[in-house]
Amino acid sequence: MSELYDPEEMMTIAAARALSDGDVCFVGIGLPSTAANLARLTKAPDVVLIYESGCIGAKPDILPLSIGDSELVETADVVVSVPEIFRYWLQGGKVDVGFLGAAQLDRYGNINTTIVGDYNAPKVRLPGAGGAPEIATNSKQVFITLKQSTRTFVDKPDFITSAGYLTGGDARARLNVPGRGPTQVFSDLGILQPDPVTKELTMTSLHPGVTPEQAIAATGWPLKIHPQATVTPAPTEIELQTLRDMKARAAQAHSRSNLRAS
Amino acid sequence: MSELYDPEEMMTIAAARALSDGDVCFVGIGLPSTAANLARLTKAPDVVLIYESGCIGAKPDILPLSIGDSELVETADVVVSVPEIFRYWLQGGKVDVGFLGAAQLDRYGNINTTIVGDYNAPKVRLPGAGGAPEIATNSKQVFITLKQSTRTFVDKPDFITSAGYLTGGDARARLNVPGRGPTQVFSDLGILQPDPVTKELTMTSLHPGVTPEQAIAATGWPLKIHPQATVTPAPTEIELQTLRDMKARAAQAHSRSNLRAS
Amino acid sequence: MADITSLSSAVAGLIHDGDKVAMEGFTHLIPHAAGHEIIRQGKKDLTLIRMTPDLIYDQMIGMGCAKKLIFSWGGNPGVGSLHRFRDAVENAWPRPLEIEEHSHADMACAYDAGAAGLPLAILRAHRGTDLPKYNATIREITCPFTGETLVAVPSLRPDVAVIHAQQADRKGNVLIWGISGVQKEAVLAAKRAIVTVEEIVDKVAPRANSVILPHWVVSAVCPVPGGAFPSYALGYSTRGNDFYKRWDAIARDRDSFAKWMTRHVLETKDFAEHTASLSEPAHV
Amino acid sequence: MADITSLSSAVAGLIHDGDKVAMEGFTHLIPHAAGHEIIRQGKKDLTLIRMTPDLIYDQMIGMGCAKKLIFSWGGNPGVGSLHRFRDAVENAWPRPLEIEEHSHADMACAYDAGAAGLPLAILRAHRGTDLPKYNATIREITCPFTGETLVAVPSLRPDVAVIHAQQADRKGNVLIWGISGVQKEAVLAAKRAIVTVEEIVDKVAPRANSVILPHWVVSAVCPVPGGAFPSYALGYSTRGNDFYKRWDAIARDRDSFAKWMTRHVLETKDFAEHTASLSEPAHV
Repeated sequence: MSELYDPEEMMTIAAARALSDGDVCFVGIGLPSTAANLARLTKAPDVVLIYESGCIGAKPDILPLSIGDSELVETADVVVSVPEIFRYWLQGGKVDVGFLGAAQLDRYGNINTTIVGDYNAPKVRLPGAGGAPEIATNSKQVFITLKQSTRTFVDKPDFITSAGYLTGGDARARLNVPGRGPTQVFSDLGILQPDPVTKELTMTSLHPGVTPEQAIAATGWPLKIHPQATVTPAPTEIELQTLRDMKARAAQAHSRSNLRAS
Repeated sequence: MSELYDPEEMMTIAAARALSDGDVCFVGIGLPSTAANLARLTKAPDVVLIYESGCIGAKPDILPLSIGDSELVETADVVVSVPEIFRYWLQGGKVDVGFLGAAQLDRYGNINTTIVGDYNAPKVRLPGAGGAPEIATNSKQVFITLKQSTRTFVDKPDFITSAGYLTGGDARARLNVPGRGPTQVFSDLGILQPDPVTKELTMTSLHPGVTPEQAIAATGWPLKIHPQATVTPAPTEIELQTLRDMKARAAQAHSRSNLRAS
Repeated sequence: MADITSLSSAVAGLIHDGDKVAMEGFTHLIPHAAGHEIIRQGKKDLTLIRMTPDLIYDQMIGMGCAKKLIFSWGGNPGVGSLHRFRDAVENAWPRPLEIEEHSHADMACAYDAGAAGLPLAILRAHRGTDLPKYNATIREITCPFTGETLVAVPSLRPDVAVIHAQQADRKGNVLIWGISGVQKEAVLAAKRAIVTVEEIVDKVAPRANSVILPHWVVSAVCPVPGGAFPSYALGYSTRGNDFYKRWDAIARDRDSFAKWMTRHVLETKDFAEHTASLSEPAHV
Repeated sequence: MADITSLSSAVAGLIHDGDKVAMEGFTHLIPHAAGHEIIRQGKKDLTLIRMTPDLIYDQMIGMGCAKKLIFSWGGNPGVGSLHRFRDAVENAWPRPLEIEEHSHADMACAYDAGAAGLPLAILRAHRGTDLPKYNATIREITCPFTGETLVAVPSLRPDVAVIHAQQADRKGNVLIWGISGVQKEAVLAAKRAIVTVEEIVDKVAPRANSVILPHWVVSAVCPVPGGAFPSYALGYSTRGNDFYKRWDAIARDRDSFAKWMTRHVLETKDFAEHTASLSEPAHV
């Protein structure tokens, strides 16, 4: 059974494993939220989840479709205003891990969620920054989850929405950007980590059955595979079952029609 | 009966009369709080009282001894943090009337509650600024209540804690100080208002039985009595009774010993 | 004291063509009914302000109400793009839309500064990002104590704030509970404020995670039960997640969007009729 | 996760001579018990920070614990002067006390900025007053958008924040309700935080006008029932207004102050003994 899982499940489970119990995690919606809650329901029951809607210590039983689902409020330790979440909790230095998704990622962990093409004459207008730029800089470290393809892992993004290591090396430090930056990237093919010196994202683990060639082919820059790259342990029975149960509950809840009888 | 009242009662009643129904009033503790609550219990039932402890819309039945008595919390429409009271409500421009007491007042309505003597070698160290400097500048207008004597109505205060009209004339405007400043001062002898041009506090009303000579003798600067100075209407039966009932309730409550049985 | 009045008269009297209008709501309590009324009354040249423009701004933009959008995240949460917003930005349809783009952090601070009566907000933001190259309102300021370079943004001072809340009392004191987003700041920062509410009650009482807006900071209170749909009001309704998903198909195409807006907004006289119309078999 | 421990061990372990200590409480929830324990342990050279230093700071100053006071209003609320504070400032007794004086508005903003991780706060304050002449930390800063000159003050970042609260749960999540003053900001701005509580409960639940401090921003939680007296804890006790009045006579004279402190603080082992000692006929 733990043989039969899809790459997205592996990606989410790998990301969940990276969270430690007690971490204070500022969670973006979508894959990051799924991974963070999987961690909470498996190895890290005391992980503290913060959503930008102001929910601190949320413990959703049903995965939220939006960062403001009632499930988050009803399970939170406390709900604060949006200015407070960004001022006291994120900028105030209370967040251990910022957990982000992305539309495009480059080799230095810089994220684009703003635009494809020219800003003033865009080919594709993406949603924009949201909380990401300050999550990326005011969290102690950043995790990123993103499916790996030449469309998403790009050589040169059209826009830097959220700072990774910028041009690499000590560029981030030179610009006095707080926070360590992206320490781990979880894709459907494996795990990438920044080279300690150049800060270039390097494949340090490949998911079971994934070849270096596949990973290189799915990357828009000449991807380096770490010489000691490991194989990601396959999902356990429990990880997989917990993840699938969560998603089933969510799918069922979110397709309910919510028209009020007025 | 309404003949038998003391000067402090007249002072408080005169101050209470100056508040209009619906005014949003930022209230200092002591005489201002007494006057504002008297107004609320007589002519201005819908006056909104804000205390710097964060209580908005307090309707105390028992006059508070401190700005944080539980009576204020339990009767408030809402209680907010102290930073919020000063940022959103006072600096945010929501206050119609700032109601202040003082230790010393000069002819231009400048207030000293900081020091007597030299700041670095004080003769008397007073409590200091508290909320007054910003109440005096961020309220649309300011009322002041203070017993009149050469010790309190001084020619030159040793320290300006809260700005009135500074050196008079358009000095306040030239310094770009927001708010109209002190528009009325209520003493135990009468009511003073700033001259429209010079901004010098001038006696525009004398309480019943008070002579111009008395007022002049009780003032540390050459006090001007307005040629059309009126006589303050004596307290009404209701004003006096309401004030005395309030004070009786307070005296009784505040002398209760509150040692806990532990 | 706030007027307790109908939404149509509040919108007619308090929102003028060309106004800067902040209709806030962070997933929860989004004032959809008020947005529909603005569309029905054909308000024009509005500068729309909102951290998270979603379906209701997609509708207002698609109907040509807006000349400018000030925002920090423009998408259909958990679903994808706002197609009318994209069509306006990418193809200037139905009219060109000027955009002023921020991050959540700087926009939340700009509302906070507006509520606090300050001309600017300062924060630690945008380091290493491209946004300041395209938004001249994001400036730098130096701390006189530490020499640190921080970001300064102008405070937000809307002409009108529009929000939806659970309750108001008969004086117009407003009670919100659950996620309150930046609604309090938006109302305190604005010159005028319209609040649609689920119901009018005798007494509003603060409770866990609640915000009270005194009647004297509110211009108009308008009872509109369910007026946040497909957003929700905690304690009254649940989020129409299904509708958010269905909107993707409706808004993707200009014609289907126009047909939907005509039938379900322009041809309905108020939000009750609108909601009823959504139950028609015709609709999906 | 916060340690749930005794006040004496929390003070011994978390407060060091020379620390910047913010013991906040705005009339309500003043941490008197913690102040007594600091006196009993003979902490020295503290920089005491508080908007409204009252009796407990009068006691700590009179006992020589403080080398500096950062404050905005130093009095006995509704009663008059703090005689030990005055004696220190006017006569350097028992030791010289350096003072850094602010207004409530700028100090509240400085805590807010500290909690927000900023090096400075900006506000519209002190125009036309003398205070900036005597406090070099009150500077001017110019708005890059409007040109308005505003006040800048450095943010407050205490080494230790000490507060009293009504409840904590067994993990150390803290619940405050009623007037919460600047306690939340003080705790979030500080490196370490000690919270004395009326009681430990199984679950803390947010309620009207309440503040929750998650256990992971608190270093130590110490059960001290009545630990705010003569201040109060809403729902547990009422303010000892009578004691505030009686303190005036006790503190006016150096000897009566010393006698009182010896008998009621130094010779009592904890706050329970202190409170009991106050009921002795001896005491007035």
